[in-house]
Amino acid sequence: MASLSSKRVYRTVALGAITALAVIAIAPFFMDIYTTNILIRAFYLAALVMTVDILWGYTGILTFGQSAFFGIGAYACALVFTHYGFGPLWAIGALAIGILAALAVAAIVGWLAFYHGASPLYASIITLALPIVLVQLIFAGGRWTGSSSGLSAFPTYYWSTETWFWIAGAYLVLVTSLGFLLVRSDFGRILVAIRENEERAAYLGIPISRIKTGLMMASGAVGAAAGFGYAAFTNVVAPELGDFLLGTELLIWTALGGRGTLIGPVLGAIGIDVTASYLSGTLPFLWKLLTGIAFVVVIVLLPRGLAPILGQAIGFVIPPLRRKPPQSAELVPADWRPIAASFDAPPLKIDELICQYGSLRVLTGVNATVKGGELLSIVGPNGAGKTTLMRCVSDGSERTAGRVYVQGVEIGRGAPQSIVALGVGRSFQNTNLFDTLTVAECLMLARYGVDGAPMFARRAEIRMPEPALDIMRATGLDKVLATETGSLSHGMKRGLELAMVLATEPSVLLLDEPTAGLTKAERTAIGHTLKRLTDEYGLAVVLIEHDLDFVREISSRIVVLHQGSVLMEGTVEEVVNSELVRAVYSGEQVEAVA
Amino acid sequence: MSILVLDIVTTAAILFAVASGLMIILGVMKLINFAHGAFLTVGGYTAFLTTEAGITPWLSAPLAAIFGFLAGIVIERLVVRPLYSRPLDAILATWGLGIVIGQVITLTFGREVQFAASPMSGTFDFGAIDYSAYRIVVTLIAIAIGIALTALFYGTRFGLQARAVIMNETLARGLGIDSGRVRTLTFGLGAGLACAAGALITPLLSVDPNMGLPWLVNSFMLVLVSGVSIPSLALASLILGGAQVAVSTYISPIIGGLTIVVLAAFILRINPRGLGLG
Amino acid sequence: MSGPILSLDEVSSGYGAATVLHGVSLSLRAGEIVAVLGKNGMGKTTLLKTIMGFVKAAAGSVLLDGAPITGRSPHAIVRQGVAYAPQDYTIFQDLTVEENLRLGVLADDIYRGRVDMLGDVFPRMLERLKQRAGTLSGGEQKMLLMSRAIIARPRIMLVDEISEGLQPTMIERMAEVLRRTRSEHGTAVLLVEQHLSFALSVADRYAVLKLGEIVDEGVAAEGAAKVAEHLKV
Amino acid sequence: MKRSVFLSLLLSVTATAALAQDPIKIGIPVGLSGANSVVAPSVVQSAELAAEEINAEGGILGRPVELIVADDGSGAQGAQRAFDSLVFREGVDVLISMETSAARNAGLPIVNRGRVPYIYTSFYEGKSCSPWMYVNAWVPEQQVAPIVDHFMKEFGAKTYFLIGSDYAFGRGMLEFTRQYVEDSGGEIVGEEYLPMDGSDWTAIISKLKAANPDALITSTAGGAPNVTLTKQLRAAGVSIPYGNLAVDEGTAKSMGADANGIFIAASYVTGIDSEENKTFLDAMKAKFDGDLNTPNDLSVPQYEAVYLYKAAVEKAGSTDPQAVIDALSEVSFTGPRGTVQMNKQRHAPLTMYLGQVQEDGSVEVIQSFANVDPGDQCPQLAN
Repeated sequence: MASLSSKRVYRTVALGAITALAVIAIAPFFMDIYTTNILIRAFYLAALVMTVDILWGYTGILTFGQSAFFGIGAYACALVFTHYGFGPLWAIGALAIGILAALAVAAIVGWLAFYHGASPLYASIITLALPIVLVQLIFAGGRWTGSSSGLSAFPTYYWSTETWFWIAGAYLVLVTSLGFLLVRSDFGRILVAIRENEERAAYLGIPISRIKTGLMMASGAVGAAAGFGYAAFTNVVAPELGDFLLGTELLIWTALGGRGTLIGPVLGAIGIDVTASYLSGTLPFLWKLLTGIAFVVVIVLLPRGLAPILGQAIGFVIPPLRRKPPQSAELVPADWRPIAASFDAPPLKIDELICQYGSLRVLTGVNATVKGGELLSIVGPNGAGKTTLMRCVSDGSERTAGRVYVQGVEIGRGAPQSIVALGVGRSFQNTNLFDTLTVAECLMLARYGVDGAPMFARRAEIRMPEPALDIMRATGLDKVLATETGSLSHGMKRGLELAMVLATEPSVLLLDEPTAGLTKAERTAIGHTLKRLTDEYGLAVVLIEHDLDFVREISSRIVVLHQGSVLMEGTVEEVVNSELVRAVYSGEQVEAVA
Repeated sequence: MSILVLDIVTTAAILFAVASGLMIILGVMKLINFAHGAFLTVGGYTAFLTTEAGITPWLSAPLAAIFGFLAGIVIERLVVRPLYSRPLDAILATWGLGIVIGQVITLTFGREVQFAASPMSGTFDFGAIDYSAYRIVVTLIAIAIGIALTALFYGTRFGLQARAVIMNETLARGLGIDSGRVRTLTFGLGAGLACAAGALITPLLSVDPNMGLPWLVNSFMLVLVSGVSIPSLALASLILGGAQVAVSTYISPIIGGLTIVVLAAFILRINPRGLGLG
Repeated sequence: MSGPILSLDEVSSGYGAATVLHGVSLSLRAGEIVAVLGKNGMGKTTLLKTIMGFVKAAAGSVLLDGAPITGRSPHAIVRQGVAYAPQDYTIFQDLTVEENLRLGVLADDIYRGRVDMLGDVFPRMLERLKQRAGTLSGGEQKMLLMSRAIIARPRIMLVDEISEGLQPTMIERMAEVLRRTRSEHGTAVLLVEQHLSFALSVADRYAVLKLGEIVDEGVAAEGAAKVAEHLKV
Repeated sequence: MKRSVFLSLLLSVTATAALAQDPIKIGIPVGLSGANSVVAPSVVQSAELAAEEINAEGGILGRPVELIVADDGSGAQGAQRAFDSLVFREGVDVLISMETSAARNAGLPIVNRGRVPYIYTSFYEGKSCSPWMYVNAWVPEQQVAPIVDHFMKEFGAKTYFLIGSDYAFGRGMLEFTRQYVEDSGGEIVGEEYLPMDGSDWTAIISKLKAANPDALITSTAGGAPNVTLTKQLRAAGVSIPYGNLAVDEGTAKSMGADANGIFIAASYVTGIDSEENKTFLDAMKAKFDGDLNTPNDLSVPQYEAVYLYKAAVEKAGSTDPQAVIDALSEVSFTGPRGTVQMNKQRHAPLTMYLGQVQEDGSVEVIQSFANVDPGDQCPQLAN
């Protein structure tokens, strides 16, 4: 069920790929052998740069180590051909070894760098260490790896330069097309979501670590294959093919070309490498100086690189290249069955929860149980620990002590996405969503846990649970599916937030001030939906709210939190009529009343 | 055995001196300065120019510190300031800056190895063993740097303001602290320290346009593992530097060269806060 | 003094696309205490942040001594004699009490000259100078917050919900301190509060903020009933 | 570019039917940037002198000589660009270059594809072979022996400690040294390497002191590692006989007091007392004056190689690559280093000089060894 927009992407990519292949097919006849040679190498490097752009430009993983995979592929070729054998089977075997080695290394890098809670800086450190370690291994390899001299003149296919040009060109077109489909697919939108707001993506149940590691592995394989081709063509491998300096150079090319545009870095790599070949021979230091200056200027002043500027210019000339406003998928109702209220264990049970930051104890032993079909409101003054309570329930690494059970399962130290998988949905107080994604894309994102996301296509339909659709209609979101969320009104953002959480089909819903700053009509609509979720769908809802009027209308029970502990728990009437609560809210003495 | 201890202590001291400038910048500005290696190189060339001018080599590190401080202030205004909200881009921009500095040095002084005079040569005798006098002196200077930094951060108003900015920048600004000025001064201080360290290690090294680069990654790792505090940087230098010396001595200097990087990566994987003491 | 030392003229501000304050006008004369009252989420804190320059005013202007300070950075505004006591326990938890207090003034010798004046208002602070601020009790942390503001001897003090979470005796003490600071140093105070009786007992005038707009203004002594209506749960 | 141009480029590569007035193009890929950039200028200068002299004498076969210099970045990737550019874009008749082993290895496949004679003029770790390549500089077999022999005879050194940079040259030289020392009845008591960009020799020096050998032989990467090692050795008070296989006269000079007493073995030092050397040095001074980069063991072979190529072309009667390759082993040239002929499996027997660095940085020749044989370098390439 590929969507219209998916078909359009296919058509664009096919058109682009065919054009590029045609150019590549005839180009060698119009170029001198020197330029052809340079371009072959540039093509392989461009394929590598493309993977850097997917990792860094799209997903936000700043990698210094992509060169290592190139080196691994190149050395697989050289080592096998030099020491073991040469022939079609050996070649395939060597390629397979290179790719497998790259996959294994990438998996280790992923395990090290992308665990839950790892800072982006730490991931960069690991990718920085990777080429350094690899190059030292090559140096230490003595005659086997050729040490610093590298290996050369091993048997290889002495095909004509044109043949190599076609192979390299076809490879680049192939991987770039796949890359293009990937970033334009629903899955590609998930990558952007990770870049924009990794934490929020995790709370929508997206397995960040797995996706990043998988992406690293795929990039590693593409890079290794490129390295293999490079080595087979040039007949030379040297440690610098896998070193840190090449790794940083890839970043420079990506930045200059325009990160997050895919085509920019690819063309940038080709352009810069070819220019370097012509200029650096005569002006080696000046060339490096100019590249360095250009790099600093682009990073500081033009973080999106040169591609968008050129792209706009070209867009006027060649209309198909101009980016059309994204065509949106349609919403269709999902079949979300109400939850049977026959659980032995309550959907949410909080047991002696303690949370402490340094010497500041925010929660001091909170107990609460929420049953299916129940809406529990948590009220209390600022700083009472309400939001912290939500955080401790939805991220296993947050609490200091105590236990939290979801559907009877202890959450342990699980990452947000694993708690989402248990059926917990959490909405946030701030309305900071994924600014460059459209409303439809955000919803698709939220459905990842239920429906997955196609890698190379866009869906025509997004399935949404009925209550989520209600919210969308009430806030007018259903009319603006193709709008980027950054430009939505406050009310729409809040509505989208709630719709996204509902799209994950939770059984426990944690809502942090969902109605703050909303109009009366919007509040009423949300109140109705919440009521419906508990009454019809049997959800357990926990609501943080300041507006006692709103709380009174929809709550089954109310918990009053004050200075990190439960001050009072009771029915709506009990709490609202309580002297104690009135005192807390008007700031009068609490201890005396209690 | 006593040589091993001396090797470990002096190596740790050198690492501490080299990494301290990077740490200060990271601590206050939350920014990884990848031009750190280039700053070390600038320090080396300051020492070279000091020698050329016939000034006593003891003055090369202070002169480098002054030059680095001034250059750091200019660089902070031009390159670093727009990037506070983009920490990963700051890494890249400072890396690019490092390339630019390296090439300017190359175009000015040429690629070749230059020589700076050493303030002292020969060895100290410790009974059974004799040991490089300059390494002992560098160790003492590194300890002095550590004490001076501690005094600066815990004994002066600037230090108090810098720590306030580290802990809660918004609050600090609300109390009338010009956090922009604190950052500028900090970057200058970090750059000055890096240049001084470059001048300091020059008698043990050669002066060439790439001299700082090998130190960059190790310093970076030490600073991250230390979790940004002066005593824990000293501790990290001692532990990781000690591991490097031990591995170099008992296993292989080649693996020794990787020790800090690999060990740091694993320490951070196990505990993202590193060895932080506070 | 004739004109107001601090005034807001049709100020609108907010975060990104979300506007929180809609054309707020307000003035504070020298030595005057004005309470801004309102429920949570009505824009009270944003109002103070806008005056301090943390939040950029999208429209209108903030005037200090009649001269616009809109667009100035917070530290420059502090240097003109404004002290800010933010909401919650906003002290440097990992610094000592003394270090927190030193940060309240613009130079260490000023601190040395003034620290003793705390003996009159919060003697407990002087006993705990070397203690880490994070280890103080909640009430003591509030005292520190207030001490830090008054040691600056500002012309204008912006105080954000100082009564929150405090016992009545402490709240009374805070009121006392505010009155005293005003009478001894002529400090004008802009007080943001939810605590009605406390706010009205110290303030000369009041203003009620609702959904980012001032819906009521008046003399504190006469406003109790009206304000209570506005703040009704 | 059009295909016709591409064809004409190919033609010029084979260059059989070139016009008499066409210059003979000599390609010089060299490390203008990167590790070799320190010596590269001197290499280029000596080639320029050779070309000027030859052109003043009427060129080669009546054709003027033209030099085309390209930066190889001292590494594999840059070398590929430089060789590609020279062979396929410029269509040079011959490549004469001093380069790193990595750059040479990267260039060789291009040389083979382009079928261009290639004279390699840098000393190296040995055993690099190609039907299109000749080498006129020394290999371990020629350099190590003088130092070890001298240490054994003069100092009675029996135990040796070896220190190197972990790369092909460092390892290759020390591998041979170990063999040679052991064959000569000595003993290796330690062999340690540091990564190529390593600059902290602390642990290795401590091991050296603990092993307490009679003599030390080092083979590091040129430039920085060499300097840092020497400085740190001196700082640590190491004063045993010290042979450095990687230091050249110029570096030794600039190291000053730290280099004092170091033994080096080279096929060229400026102090060689011969008519040819004097003439050469005078001509260099006259041509470059204040810009002169001191001639050295890397630049002089470059100068001589240009003359060796001239002799080969004249013997072959054309620049036909195969004919030139055949002729190269049969011609000789007497230059600053004495008479050089590349007739031993594409390598050349050389006169080697054992020198010791003096306090003022100058190198005093202690002994010379005539016609030291390069040994078996490329047995599969019959001469």
